[in-house]
Amino acid sequence: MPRTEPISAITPPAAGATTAPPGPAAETRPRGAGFDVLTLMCGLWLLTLAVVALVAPLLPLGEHQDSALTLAEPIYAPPDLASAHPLGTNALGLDLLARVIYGARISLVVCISAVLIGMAVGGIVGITAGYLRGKVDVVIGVLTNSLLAVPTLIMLIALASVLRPTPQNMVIALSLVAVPGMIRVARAQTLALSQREYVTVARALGARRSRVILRELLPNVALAIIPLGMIYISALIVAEASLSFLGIGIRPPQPTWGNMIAEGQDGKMEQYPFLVIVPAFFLFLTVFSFNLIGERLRKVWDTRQVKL
Amino acid sequence: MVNDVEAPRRAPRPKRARRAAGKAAQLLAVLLIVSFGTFMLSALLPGDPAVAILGEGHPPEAYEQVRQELGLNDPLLSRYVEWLSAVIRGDFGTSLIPPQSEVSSRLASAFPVSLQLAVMALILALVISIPLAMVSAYRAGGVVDRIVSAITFGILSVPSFVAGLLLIAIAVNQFELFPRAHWVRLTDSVPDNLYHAFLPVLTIALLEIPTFTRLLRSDLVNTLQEDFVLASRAKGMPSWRIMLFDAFRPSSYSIITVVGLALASLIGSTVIVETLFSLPGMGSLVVHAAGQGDLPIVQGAVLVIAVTYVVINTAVDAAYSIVDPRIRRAQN
Amino acid sequence: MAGTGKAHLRDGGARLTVKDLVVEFRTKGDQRVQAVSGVSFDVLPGETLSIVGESGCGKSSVARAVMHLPAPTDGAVQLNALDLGSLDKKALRRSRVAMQIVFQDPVASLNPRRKVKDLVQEGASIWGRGTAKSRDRDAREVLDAVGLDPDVVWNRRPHELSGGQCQRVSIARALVMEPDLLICDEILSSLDVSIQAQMLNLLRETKAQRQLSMLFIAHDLAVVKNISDRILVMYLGKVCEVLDVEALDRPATHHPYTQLLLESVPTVGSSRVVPSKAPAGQDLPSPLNPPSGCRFRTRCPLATPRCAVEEPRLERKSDDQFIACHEVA
Amino acid sequence: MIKPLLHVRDLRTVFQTARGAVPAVAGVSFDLQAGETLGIVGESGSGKSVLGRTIMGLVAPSRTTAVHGTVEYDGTDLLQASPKRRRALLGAEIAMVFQDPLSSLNPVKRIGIHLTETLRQHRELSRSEARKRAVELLDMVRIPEAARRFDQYPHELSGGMRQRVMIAMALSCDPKLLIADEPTTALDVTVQRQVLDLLAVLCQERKMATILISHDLGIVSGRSDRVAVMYAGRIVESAAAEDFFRHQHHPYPRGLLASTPQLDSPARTVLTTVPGRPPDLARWRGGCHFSPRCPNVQERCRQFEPPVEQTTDGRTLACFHPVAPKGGEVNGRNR
Repeated sequence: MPRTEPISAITPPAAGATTAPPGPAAETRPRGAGFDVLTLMCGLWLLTLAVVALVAPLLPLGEHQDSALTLAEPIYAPPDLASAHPLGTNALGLDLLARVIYGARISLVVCISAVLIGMAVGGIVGITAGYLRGKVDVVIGVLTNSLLAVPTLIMLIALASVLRPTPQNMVIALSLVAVPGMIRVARAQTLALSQREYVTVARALGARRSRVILRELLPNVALAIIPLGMIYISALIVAEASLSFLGIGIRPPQPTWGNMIAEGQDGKMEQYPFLVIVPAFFLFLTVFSFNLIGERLRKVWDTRQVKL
Repeated sequence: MVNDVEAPRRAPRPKRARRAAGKAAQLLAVLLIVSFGTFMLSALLPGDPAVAILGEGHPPEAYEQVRQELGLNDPLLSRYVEWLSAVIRGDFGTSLIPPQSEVSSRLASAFPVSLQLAVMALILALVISIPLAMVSAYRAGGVVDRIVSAITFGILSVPSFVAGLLLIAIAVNQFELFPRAHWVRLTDSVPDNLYHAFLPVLTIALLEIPTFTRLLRSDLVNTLQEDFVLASRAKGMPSWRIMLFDAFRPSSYSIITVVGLALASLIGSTVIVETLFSLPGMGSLVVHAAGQGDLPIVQGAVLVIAVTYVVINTAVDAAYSIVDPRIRRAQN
Repeated sequence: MAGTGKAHLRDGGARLTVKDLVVEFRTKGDQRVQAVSGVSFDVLPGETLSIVGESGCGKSSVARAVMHLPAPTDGAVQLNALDLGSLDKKALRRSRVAMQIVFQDPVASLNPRRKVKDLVQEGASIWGRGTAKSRDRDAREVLDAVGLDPDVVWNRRPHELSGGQCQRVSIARALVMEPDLLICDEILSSLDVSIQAQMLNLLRETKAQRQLSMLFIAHDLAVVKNISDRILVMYLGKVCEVLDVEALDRPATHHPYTQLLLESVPTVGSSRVVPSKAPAGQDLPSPLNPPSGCRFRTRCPLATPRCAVEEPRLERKSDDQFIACHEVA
Repeated sequence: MIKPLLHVRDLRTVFQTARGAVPAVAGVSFDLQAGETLGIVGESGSGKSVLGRTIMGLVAPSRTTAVHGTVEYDGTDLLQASPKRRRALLGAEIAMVFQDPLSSLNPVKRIGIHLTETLRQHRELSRSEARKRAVELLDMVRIPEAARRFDQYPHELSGGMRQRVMIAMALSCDPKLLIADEPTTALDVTVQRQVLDLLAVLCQERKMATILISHDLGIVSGRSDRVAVMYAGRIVESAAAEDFFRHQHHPYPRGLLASTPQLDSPARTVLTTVPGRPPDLARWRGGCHFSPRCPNVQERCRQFEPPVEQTTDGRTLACFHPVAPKGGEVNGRNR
C-alpha cells in the first residue's frame, strides 16, 4: 500500500527548541491586558444596540417608514435632543433616530445570521477538507476558489440583479461571502492541528475519527473561527450598507444605514450634514466595535496558542 | 536536532510538469464553475424572458417562436455549452437595455478605467503603507506604533462610500480643489487624467492602507524577533540595513498575497468609487446594469473580473518563488 | 540486505515482534523515500529496548509504524502473538490500547483545551471503562504514581504546567490504560537535565512495578544506557548493531557507527579534551538516494570496495551482540 | 595583574512582564582574560542566554527591559558606549555564534552574502576581495566545495554545515572575543563533536577569548579554562575547570552533575536527582533561590540570599552551607 505522508514525518519535529532556554522574547514579552476599557465600551455599545433594536417596536420612537403618517412633521429638522426628533428628520419628515434603530435591526439580523451560517458550513467543510485531505480536499478547494474568484461586492451585485432584495435573500447572498473564508481558515487550522501529537495520541488511545474531529479538533478550530466571525460581521455590515447605498440592496422606504447615507448624495449633505452623519456614525461605531472585539479575541487566543 | 540530511539537487522534470498540469486543471475547473454560476444567474431570474421581450398579451405562436429563438426550450447544459463557446470567442451577446450594443465593446471600454484605478490605488497604498509599517515595527509598542495602529484601525472601520462622501464634501465642494464627475482618458491627456483620478484613487487607497500597514507591521515585528536579525545585530549591522535587507523581504509574503488579491478584487470593487465619482469603469457599468436588470452585461463583467482574479492569483503564486528561495526549491 | 537479517530475534515469548518493517513516504516531489528499510526486532515482557540513532535515521518512524499510526508499508508487527496487519479497523483500535505512546513535545501532546483530569481519563472515556467514580480514582492513583499531586493539577490546563509536568501527564495518560508496551519517542530530549533524571528514575520504577515492556527511542547513548536492557543502533533506516546493554561495559568491538556514537557522547571529567584536527564537514547522505551496499560506508573509516557492493547482514558476534558489518564481524 | 579583556561587574537584566519583574540576570560578575575560555552552564531559565546577549548589547534597554551594571571590553564600557561605537566593535572584535543555525541565517539570503556583508561592514573591501575572503573563510571551517556553497541558500545546507557557516561568519573579522550560545544544541551528537572540535582548534589558533554557553556540563567539560554555573540569574559557583570537576561546593552544580547520565557509569544506575524545579523568578519572595530544592537547606537560606564570595582556592561561591570535599570519594558517582 502506498502511503502519502510528507517527508518531514521521517524526522522527529525539529528539536531546535529541545533544550533551548525560552528566549527573552517568548518568555517575557509584556502582554497587554486582554480586555481594556475601550473593548468594554465597544461591547457595551453592541449590547445596547442589540437590545434597543430588539425592542424597537415597544419604544416611543417617531415614524420610521410610512411617510403618509409624517405629513405634519417637519422635514429636514436638525438634531435637537430636546425635541420630538432628537436626531432630526429626513426629506419626508421621518424620524432619523427611529430609522437608524430599525436600520440596525435589519443590518444586525441579516449579517449575524449570514456569519453564523458561514461559520457552521465553513467550519464543517473546512475541517472535513483538512482532516480527510486527498481528493475531497481538492474538490472543496476548487469550489472555495470559485467562490473567491468573484469579488464580494460584484458577487452581491450580480445576485442582486436577479434576486429580489428581501432580508432572506440578503442572508443567502451574504453567507456565500462568509463561507469560503471560513473554509480556508478552518482547513488551515485543521491541517496544522492534525500534525499535533495530541491528535495522534487520541488515535493511539483508540479514538474514532468522529471523536478526534469533535473532541480534539473542533474546539481548537473554533478558537480561530470565532474572532474571524466577528470581523466578518463588520465586513458584511459594510457590504450590505454598500449595496443599499448603491440602491440595489434593501430599498427605501424600509430604512437601512446604507440607504440612509445615500439620501445625503447630490449635494444634500452640504445642506443637511446630519442626514449622513447620523447613520454614518452608527455604522462606524458598530463596525469598529466588531472589528476591535474580533481583533482582541484573536490576540488573546493567539498568545495562548503560541504559549502552548 | 536539525535534520542533518542534504537535500537532493533536483527532482525529475516529468513530476514538475505533472504537478503544473494538475494546477492548471484546477484553475480550469474554477473558471468552469464560475462561468456556470454566472450562466445560471439567468435561470434565477424571476419571470420569463420571453414574456419580458414580448410584453403582456402576446400571441402564443410568437411566444413559442421567441422561446425557440432564445433557445429556452433546449436543455440547460446545451444552452450553457453554447453560451460558453460564444463567450470564449469573445461574444458576450448584446445588452438588453437601450442603447443596445455589444457587451464586449462596453466591457472593453470600461475595463482599462477600473484597471488604472486599481493599480494606481495599490501603488499609492503601498507607498504610504510600507514606510508606515517600518516605522511602526521599528519600535513596536512605542508611541508612533500606537498612534499608527489607532489611526489605521479607525480607518479600517470607515466604509469607502462614507470616506468618499466625506472627501467629496471637503475637497470638491468645500475647497474646490478637485473637479468632480468627469473622467479624462489616459490616452487623451496624462496630467489631466492623473488630476481627475487623484481623489478616487485616494478613496480606494484608504480602503487598503490599514490592511497593508497592519499586516506588514505584524510580519515585520515577527521577523525582527528572528534569530537571524539578532545575528545581524551581533555583526554590527546598522538598524536601517537590518530593516531593509534582513527583515523586509522575509516579511513580504503575506503582503504579496494580499496585494495580489486586492488588485484582482479592486477591479470589481471600485464600484462604490466609480459610482460616487461617476467614472465609466467596470463597477459603475455593473451597478447600472444590475439596477436595470441588464443581465448580459452583468454576466460578462463577472466573468471578466473572475478571469482577471484567477490570472493574477496564479501570478502571485509565481511571485512567491522569487521572494522565497525555499519555495522555489520545493516547486522545482 | 544490509542491516537486516533476523539473527538477533529470540524464539517465542516476545511481547512485541517486528519483522522486516518497511516505512515509505512520498515526498512533495512525488518521490518515494524509505525511512525504514527492513528492520526487525523483538521486545520481551518487562524488557526495555532502546532504538538509538541520529535524526533522520527512521527511529521515530519505527515507533509510529509499530502503533500502525499509520500502518507500515511492509512488514509484520505482532503484539502478544497477534498480527496487527491482519486486523480490521475496529480490532486494530482495540489492540492499540495495549500499546501506548508518549511523544517528545510535552506541550503539543496535550490538547490545550482540556483539563488534566479529562486528559488522563481520555482513554477510559473512549472505551467507556468503569464508572465516573472509578475513573476518577484510577486517574488520581496514576497521577500520584508519576509524581504529580492530583489535588493540585486536577483542574489545570496544560499551559499552566511546566514541560516536565506535562510530560508526566502524558505518561499518566498512557499508564492509566494499563498497557503491555510503552513507546517513548524521545520523551526526554526537551527536558532539562535535572528533570530528565527524575523522569529516568520514574520510568525505571514504573517499568519494574508494572512489568512493562518499553520501546525507548532516543539519540543520547548515555541516557539509553541508563534505561535499557537491549539497544538497537539505526542508521539511515537500517540496523547497524543490536546489543545487550552489558556489552557496552565490556571492552568489546562495535559497529563503526556505534563506535562513532560512543566517541561523540560528551563526557564529564577534569581532563582537557584534545580536539581532533578540525575534520572536514561531511553530510549525512540523503535518504532519497542512500549509498549502495552498506549505507554507512560514506562515513566509515573501515570502508572497503566490498562495502559498496554487498550489504552486510546482522551476524551474531556473541550471545548478546549482533553486528552488521563486513569488517568488524 | 593583567587587565582582563572582558570585565563584567554586577550585571542585571530585568524584564517587566505581565506577571511582574523577572530578573533574568541578577548580579553577575566575572573577568575573562585574552585567550581564555569560560564555560557557562545552566538549565533553561537560568539566564545564561540572556547573559550572553546582554554582554553583546543585544538586549536593548526599553520600557520593558532594564540593564544595569558594567560590561567593560578592552577599556570600553559597552553598556555606556554610543550605538555607533558599539556597532564598530560587534562583529569586528566581539562575535557571536547562536544556537539554531537554521534560524540564525536569513533564509532568503545566499550563504556568500551573509559573509561578505559582514566583511564589507567592518573592512573596506571591494566586492571581489570580499568574495575571495569569504571563500577562504568557508575553506577555513572545512566546508567542502566552498566556492559552490557561496551561492547556495541556507536551507540547502545541512545543520552541521550551517553552523560552520555561522562560525565562519563570526570569525570573518578576526574577533578577540567569541560568545558561543549553545552552539551545538540543535545538532546531532556526531556533528556536535565535529563542530566543538572545530571551534576549539580555531580558538586556539587565534588566541581568541571564548564564552561557551551550554546546558550540558559535558560540553564545557574539557573545553574550557573556567566553568561557571548559573541558577536563577546568578553565578552560584565558578572555578578553574580542573578544580570544578574535581569537586563542587555548591549543592546545585553537585546535583546537576549527579543527575547527568554518564556513559562510563554502570547500566541502569539510579540517578541522584535534584528534586523540584526552578523557581518562578517573577514571584520570588527572598532567600536563596536554590533553597526549596536544596538537600542542606537551613533556616538562614530561606530568609537571606547568600552573597557571592571569593574562596581561598580561586573559586567564587554563593552558598551559606557549601559541601566540603571528602577524601577519596570525589563527587558521589562511580567512576
